Amino acid sequence: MAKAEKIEIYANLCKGCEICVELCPVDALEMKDFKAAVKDLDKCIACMQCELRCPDFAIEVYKK
Amino acid sequence: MAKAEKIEIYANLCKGCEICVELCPVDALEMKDFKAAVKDLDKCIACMQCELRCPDFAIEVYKK
Amino acid sequence: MAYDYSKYLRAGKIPHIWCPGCGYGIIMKSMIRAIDGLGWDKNEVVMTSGIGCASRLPGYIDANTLHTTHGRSLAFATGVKVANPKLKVIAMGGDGDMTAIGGNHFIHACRRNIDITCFVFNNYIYGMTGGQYSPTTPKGSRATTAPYGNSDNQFDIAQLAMGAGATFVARTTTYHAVPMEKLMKQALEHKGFSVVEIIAGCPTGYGRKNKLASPAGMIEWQKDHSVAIAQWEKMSDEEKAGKFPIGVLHEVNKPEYVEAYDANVGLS
Amino acid sequence: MAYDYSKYLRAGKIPHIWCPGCGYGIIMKSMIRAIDGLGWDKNEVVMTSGIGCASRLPGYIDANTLHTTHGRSLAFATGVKVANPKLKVIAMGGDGDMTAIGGNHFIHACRRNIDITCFVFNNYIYGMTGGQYSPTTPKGSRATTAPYGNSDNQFDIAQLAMGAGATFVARTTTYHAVPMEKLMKQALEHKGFSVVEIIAGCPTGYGRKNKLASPAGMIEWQKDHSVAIAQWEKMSDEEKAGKFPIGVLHEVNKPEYVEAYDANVGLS
Amino acid sequence: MAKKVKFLQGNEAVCEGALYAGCTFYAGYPITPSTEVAEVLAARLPKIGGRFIQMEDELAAMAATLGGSIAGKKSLTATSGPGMSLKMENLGYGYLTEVPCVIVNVMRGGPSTGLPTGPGQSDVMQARWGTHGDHPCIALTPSTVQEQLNETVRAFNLAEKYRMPVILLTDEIIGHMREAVEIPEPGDLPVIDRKRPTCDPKDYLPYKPEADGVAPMADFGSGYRYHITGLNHLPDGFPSNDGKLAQADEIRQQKKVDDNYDEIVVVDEMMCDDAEILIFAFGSTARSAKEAVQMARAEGIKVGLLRPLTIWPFPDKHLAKYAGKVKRVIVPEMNLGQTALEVERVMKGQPAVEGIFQIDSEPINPVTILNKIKGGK
Amino acid sequence: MAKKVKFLQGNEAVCEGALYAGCTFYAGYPITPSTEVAEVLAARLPKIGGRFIQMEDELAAMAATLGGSIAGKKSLTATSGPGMSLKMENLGYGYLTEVPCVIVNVMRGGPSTGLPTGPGQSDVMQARWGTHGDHPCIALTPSTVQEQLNETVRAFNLAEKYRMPVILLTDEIIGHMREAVEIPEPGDLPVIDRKRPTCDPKDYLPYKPEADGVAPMADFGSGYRYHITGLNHLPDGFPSNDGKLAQADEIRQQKKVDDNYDEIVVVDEMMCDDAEILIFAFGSTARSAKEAVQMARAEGIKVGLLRPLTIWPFPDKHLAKYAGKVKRVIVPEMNLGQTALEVERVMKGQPAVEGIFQIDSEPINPVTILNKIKGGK
Amino acid sequence: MARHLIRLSGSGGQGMITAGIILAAGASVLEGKKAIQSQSYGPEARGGASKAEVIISDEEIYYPKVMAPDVLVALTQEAADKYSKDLKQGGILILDDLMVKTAPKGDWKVYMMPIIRTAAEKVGKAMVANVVTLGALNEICGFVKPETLEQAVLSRVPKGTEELNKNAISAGIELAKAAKAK
Amino acid sequence: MARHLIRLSGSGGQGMITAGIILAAGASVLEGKKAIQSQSYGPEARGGASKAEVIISDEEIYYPKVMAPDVLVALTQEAADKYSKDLKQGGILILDDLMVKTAPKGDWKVYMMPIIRTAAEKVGKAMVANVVTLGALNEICGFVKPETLEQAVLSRVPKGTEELNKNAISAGIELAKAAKAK
Ligand SMILES: Cc1ncc(C[n+]2csc(CCOP(=O)(O)OP(=O)(O)O)c2C)c(N)n1
Ligand SMILES: Cc1ncc(C[n+]2csc(CCOP(=O)(O)OP(=O)(O)O)c2C)c(N)n1
Ligand code: SF4
Ligand code: SF4
Ligand code: SF4
Ligand code: SF4
Ligand code: SF4
Ligand code: SF4
Ligand SMILES: [Mg+2]
Ligand SMILES: [Mg+2]
Repeated sequence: MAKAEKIEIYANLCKGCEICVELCPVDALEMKDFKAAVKDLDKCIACMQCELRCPDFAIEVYKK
Repeated sequence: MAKAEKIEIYANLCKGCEICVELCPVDALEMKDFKAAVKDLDKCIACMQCELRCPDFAIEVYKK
Repeated sequence: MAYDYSKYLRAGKIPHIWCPGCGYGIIMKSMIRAIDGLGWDKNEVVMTSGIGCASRLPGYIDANTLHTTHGRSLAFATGVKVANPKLKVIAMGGDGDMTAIGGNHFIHACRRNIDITCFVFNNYIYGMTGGQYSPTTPKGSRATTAPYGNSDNQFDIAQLAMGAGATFVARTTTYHAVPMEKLMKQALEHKGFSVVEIIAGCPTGYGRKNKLASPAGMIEWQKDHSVAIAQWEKMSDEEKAGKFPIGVLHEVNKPEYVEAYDANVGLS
Repeated sequence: MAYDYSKYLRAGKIPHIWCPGCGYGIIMKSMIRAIDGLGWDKNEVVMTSGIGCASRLPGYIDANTLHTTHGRSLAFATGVKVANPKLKVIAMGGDGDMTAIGGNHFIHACRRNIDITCFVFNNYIYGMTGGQYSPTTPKGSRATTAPYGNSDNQFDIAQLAMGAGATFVARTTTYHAVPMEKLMKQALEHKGFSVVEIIAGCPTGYGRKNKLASPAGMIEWQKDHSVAIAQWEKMSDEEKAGKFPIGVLHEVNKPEYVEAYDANVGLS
Repeated sequence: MAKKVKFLQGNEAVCEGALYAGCTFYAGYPITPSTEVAEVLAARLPKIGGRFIQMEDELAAMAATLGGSIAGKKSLTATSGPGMSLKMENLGYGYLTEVPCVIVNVMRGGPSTGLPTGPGQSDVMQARWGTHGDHPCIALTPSTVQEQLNETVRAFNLAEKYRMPVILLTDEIIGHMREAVEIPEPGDLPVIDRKRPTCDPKDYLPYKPEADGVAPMADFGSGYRYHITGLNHLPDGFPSNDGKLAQADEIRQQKKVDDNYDEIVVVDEMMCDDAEILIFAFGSTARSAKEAVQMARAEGIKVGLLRPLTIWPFPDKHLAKYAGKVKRVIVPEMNLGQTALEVERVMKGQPAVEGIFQIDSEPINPVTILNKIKGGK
Repeated sequence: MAKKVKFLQGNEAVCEGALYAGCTFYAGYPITPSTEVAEVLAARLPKIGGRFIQMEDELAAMAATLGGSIAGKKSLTATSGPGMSLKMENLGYGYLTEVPCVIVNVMRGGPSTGLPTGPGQSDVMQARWGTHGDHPCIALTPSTVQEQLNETVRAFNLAEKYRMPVILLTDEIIGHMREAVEIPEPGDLPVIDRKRPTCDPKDYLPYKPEADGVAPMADFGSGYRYHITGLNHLPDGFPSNDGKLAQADEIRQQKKVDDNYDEIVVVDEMMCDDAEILIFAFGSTARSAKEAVQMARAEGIKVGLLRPLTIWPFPDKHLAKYAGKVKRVIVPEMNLGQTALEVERVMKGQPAVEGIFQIDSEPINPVTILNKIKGGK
Repeated sequence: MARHLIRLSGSGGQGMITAGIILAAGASVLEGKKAIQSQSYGPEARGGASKAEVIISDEEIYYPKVMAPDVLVALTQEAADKYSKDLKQGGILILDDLMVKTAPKGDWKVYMMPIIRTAAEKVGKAMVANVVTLGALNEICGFVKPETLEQAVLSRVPKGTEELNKNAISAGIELAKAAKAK
Repeated sequence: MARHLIRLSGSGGQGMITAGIILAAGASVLEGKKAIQSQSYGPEARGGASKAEVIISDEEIYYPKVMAPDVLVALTQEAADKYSKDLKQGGILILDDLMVKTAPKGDWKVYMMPIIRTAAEKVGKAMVANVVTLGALNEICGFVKPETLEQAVLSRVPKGTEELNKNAISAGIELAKAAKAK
């Protein structure tokens, strides 16, 4: 299973819609102060769903 | 075969389009001075095509 | 006995303005027989039209008649029908009126399935303005604005109506004066939106420019190029080429617009 | 490596105006990847739109962009394309823009088969004006102008396009971000008029009033209610109920408008 | 008994007025900042047996509104700038065919899409001249939420009485602000219904005017079968190519309005009697002007406000009284000088007109007007 | 070498003018009495590499015309009354986005469908005020078939120079009559092309005016990627909600026209120097007026004709010269008194304006004007 | 100062408008006179009486319509009845003898001629009745030189019909001569 | 003559417009004062700072907008920063302590209060933050009688939420009392 090296979340772009958090299949993300945040990078399987579906260019997943 | 008792052609309404004349299956009508006219009432089989297709309410066929 | 049209015609308005050999007179007669056949009360019949030769028809009929703006026949008709659903509303117009400038109202009336009967007089041309190409002018035909022949693709009005959701779609021609009457009756009785496309000759605007024969020739052409839907369905693509099906092409049931509205808001 | 959208985005315009969780951002990203994937020269790309939330998209893209009047995206696009057929013209708009006020231009662009790609963002509502029902709002849904629930019948945009003569018709959703990109590419490469309907969530205008879940919930809904066309064709009517097919729904060849015109008048 | 008072938004007050006047049909297409009219009526109309329909665009909305009226229902449509432009052709049809109805234009900012959520008053000349051809015109310009209600009732009354479309020309500020409004009881305000024919249907001539220049209008379906057309037509409703008759008919239509100036034109004159400076302002701008007048009067400046509630026909008679009498005339308006042209025409240079033309999406500040009054720029 | 002379219909002459000016794109929708413009261009445009398209309606025709211009082609559309009303929303878009193009309105009779084959001049106020919101306006009113050609060229030139839609406001009489016309050779008449940017595309600001108030306009596809919107916008073309900037931009647009009055406004003054009676007439009515003036002069009456070839902006300056100087002003026009309102405004009552307003589908007879001159009714 | 006011009338398809254009174009483009042609339609461009008007003058023509013609051609009864009302006293009235059964009464010089029959029978194409008319009209009134008329006609007719049209002109001239001789 | 110029600001969903309506309706319909409520939107009705304005006066109010408020409520940082600029010298500034991290500086009386937290935690529904605001605001400024405020609130809230909203008012009043005591 692929892994992510890092997940960038741009707070200035994130509008807190929670799409990434709710659609992450492995629950690697969470909301913090109305913005998305990485909960557990290790869990991430680099499926890219969060990046693809973030409407706000606010999250980028860098594969290992 | 049905027959017509009379065929009325109203000159004030007839615009001389020749539809009735050309579509009569038995050639019972003709054009005269740019208006339709009965050529041969006997030929008429009272098929009503002329009356149905006259756009101008100008021809009426009375069946026997 | 010859059929007596006079009880549905307004006194003193005939002869109509249409050209010698214009197919619209044939349509008017079938329409009168259809309405008469249904025994409808003239006081309840509303006829709307847009602008064009076709749209002059309501002026001749002794009913509540509304000659509106170009393309807007169905939009006015919708207002009339929703405001008073008891009225029997018939909207008509030419190919230009209903599918060029009026195309949007056409597809929305289809979608709503409002109980209006729509007659589209398709003469393949803008007749009233002297023969410009319309959305139904056949490819290659000449028109005053298609001096090199028409290169546009055409609407198939029936397909368009179906795609938009119409629940009754039929086609006929002026050759088929009696079947037309029958189709019209079916359409008028259909609950919901019904469309009847009627192919009609325009000797002045279309025939002349396209070296078609006489008015009678145009009617013969209709006979030769139309195929009853039952037979059409059995034909191969080659056999179909250049021909078109006539009859009831589509008929389904769907909630009628005003009834659905009334039920929904608690008015019925 | 994360995909770099910045080369197609205008500097300084992001964050965009769309609400948190609006599906349009997802569409924009797929669109950028599709155009990028085709290697198109930005100088040749023209994007037109009408008025509405959807129609704000072109403003963010580094291309020749034309934000027009409500519903007129395709009418302007047609002028641009006919005047300079070398341009790659993409017209877009919301369900209201393209099928309510812009419905006529939509069906005529389909009919002409002009080489324009049309993206319809269907969020089932008038988003920009705050949530009135549109021609695609599902029956029973609430909208600010449907306080008793919507009683209107709906357009099936794909059916409408086919009925009007479109030669490429596809549907996708924001759930299908990657398949969407692929469909868009196919549509962009299609010679002639191509339509892609994209189902998108409007949490503000539609979701809130209809007690739908979160933005993510709306995306899940899309997943659950869409069926790939190949599978769709094998399903029974019961199985189909409440679902919709996605993928390329229709693809045929017909003469392209400007090419046919040029050939006809001796310009090519 | 105390009047029923509600705290209403301007657009809601239009709905209250429409319902009071007996409106039972609304056809529209949403557009900011008029949409609340549609939203409220979508909920309210069914409760009184009326119907609401959202059409596919504004052209259709105008057409359906006229259709509803022809079917006998008092009909309303509401829109703003771009939608108003789209209604023009069918509005012209309504004039020529003399179909009563009310069109609300909640004016917003800018030409084209402009500044859609901001206020403006730039459609005042369009209201008079937007459709092609000659026709009479009545347009009302309320300044308060209460007037939104009352003038809507008056708009329906004028439409029904003179058998023509009437425009309620309001703006985003009045449309969206909220004030306490007295809801009139039945009988408090007059409600006029169109004249309907009582003659034998055979004798009915839908465009044969009675002494007041207006012909009775039959509802479609009421047994009077007749023809309506947007071609110039004869008293029997059928088209005619006779130019002389067409001219006579159009002059008659114009005179329906011109001859009834005194009834149609309502103007609120505030402290004009001794005024040396006259302010001409309507709609929301008149509110600013009122405040400015009070401020100026407090400083002893003799200034008055002429506030038309009827902007079309233009209040020539009311205004002309002051030509040659006042020293200055100031016209503040949220456009680049539209009614100012009319004021100039009526005042004939005595005195010249000074404008305050502001289209920056803000209401004109009373202080701006005060400064102008005091001679500043 | 003798000039090439053709015997042309007025509508054909418009086409000759358009082709001379470099028009290569036409989008329209047929309507009497303008259709010949479309018919002739459908045949002629392909011969010079241009294209003709018949759109689904006038809204689309106006949109496509603007689209064609944005793609870099000089674009034309022609219509009449009802079609003009339908173009209003997109015409307003053309103003705010500053897209050059020419719109021909061949005025016909009546409001609504009216008297479609008869002449009229009832759209003159609509030309100025038909779309919502404030905007500048240029409209030209030819009186001869030769002027149909020349003024079409001038319309394109003004459109290109000031980057805006320009209206050729002609009528059924001039549009359908035939006269001999000199076809200009290349170089005979000036032909102006829009300024296009020469800067680095990165620096291009599509709405940043140069000293003349006009910004260079890039063709779509020419490497200058930019944004066009009907929202109020900044010099970079992107929408802005800043009302102050919107106001400044709209005033700039208005000034493009106002500041160039002397170049834009062309007026033909005939025997005005010693005139005691001034006639103000445009378009086909000016022909009747000319004949009346000659008849009156033959009787020794001092009457002159002021004939605007530019009706918008209104020829205030030209007309104001005669205020207080002439004893009478007569305005004949085929409407119920539209430009008469403007003349009244400019003349400030010195003298009062006398109208001859005729909408009976006939051109105003010179004798009617002569009788008025001679004091008859 | 010569100013000729001419009205050509008939029904829709008879080519009277084309005739008017040819005459006016000849007078102006070929002979340098001032000339205006105009026409009026009914409510729609179909059926009914139609008329074309021509003014030929040595001086500038402003008002383009003909209120009271000097010369009226009428190829149908309806046109003759409708338009003869305006014809000037002492004017010229040219009628087709097939279509106009009753010549309107008035103080005019009336030429009743077999225009349509001549076109159909002698020239061989009913369609050229309008050119026959022109030949006759010009022979009677002398608006333009005969060469001018021929040139004007030939520049407006389809290629390949030149002979036909020349014959039509001549036939018209003959008709007029015969009528004048009467 | 008392004339109160009040601006309530926050982000789209916080109910400030409703709060403004309730306050103005209470003052006018229930207490017979003159009151006007207005608001302004962005280019579209979504996102960004939003504001409602209320004017309460004993006399007729003409100009409906508030140029320089006496009282400003701001429930977000953006709103606080944007709208405090207009606040009158000596005016009152009410801020939410969760959302507004840095109080704008100026010659104002500032009340920093846990409005949102109180709504969410004490009253039990973040949604009623606007009613908490009203309770606090009115306690501080005394625009209307406490009974009036309660009646105004209750007439505009959904059935079944009466208790909740009464609690929200009380909680707001408590907040204000505490803040004033400071
Ligand atoms: C807004 C508007 N645009 C254009 C016209 C001109 N016009 C009148 S009828 C017509 C088209 C007629 O064609 P169709 O609808 O097919 O009817 P037909 O005359 O062929 O029966 C047109 C373009 C008009 N009256 N109004
Ligand atoms: C002529 C006109 N009518 C109405 C409007 C108001 N309006 C703006 S956007 C819109 C509809 C938006 O819905 P949609 O097209 O579905 O786009 P969305 O906002 O949902 O993306 C409307 C009615 C307008 N701008 N212009
Ligand atoms: S999807 Fe994007 S905008 Fe939404 S919460 Fe995640 S990072 Fe933020
Ligand atoms: S890449 Fe996939 S697994 Fe990783 S955070 Fe995003 S959605 Fe979750
Ligand atoms: S079909 Fe009718 S109009 Fe035509 S020729 Fe026969 S009778 Fe006359
Ligand atoms: S009824 Fe039939 S057979 Fe008799 S004349 Fe008519 S068409 Fe001919
Ligand atoms: S032009 Fe064509 S459609 Fe119109 S009346 Fe004549 S034949 Fe009929
Ligand atoms: S209103 Fe709906 S469509 Fe518009 S931006 Fe918000 S979520 Fe998107
Ligand atoms: Mg047609
Ligand atoms: Mg939408």
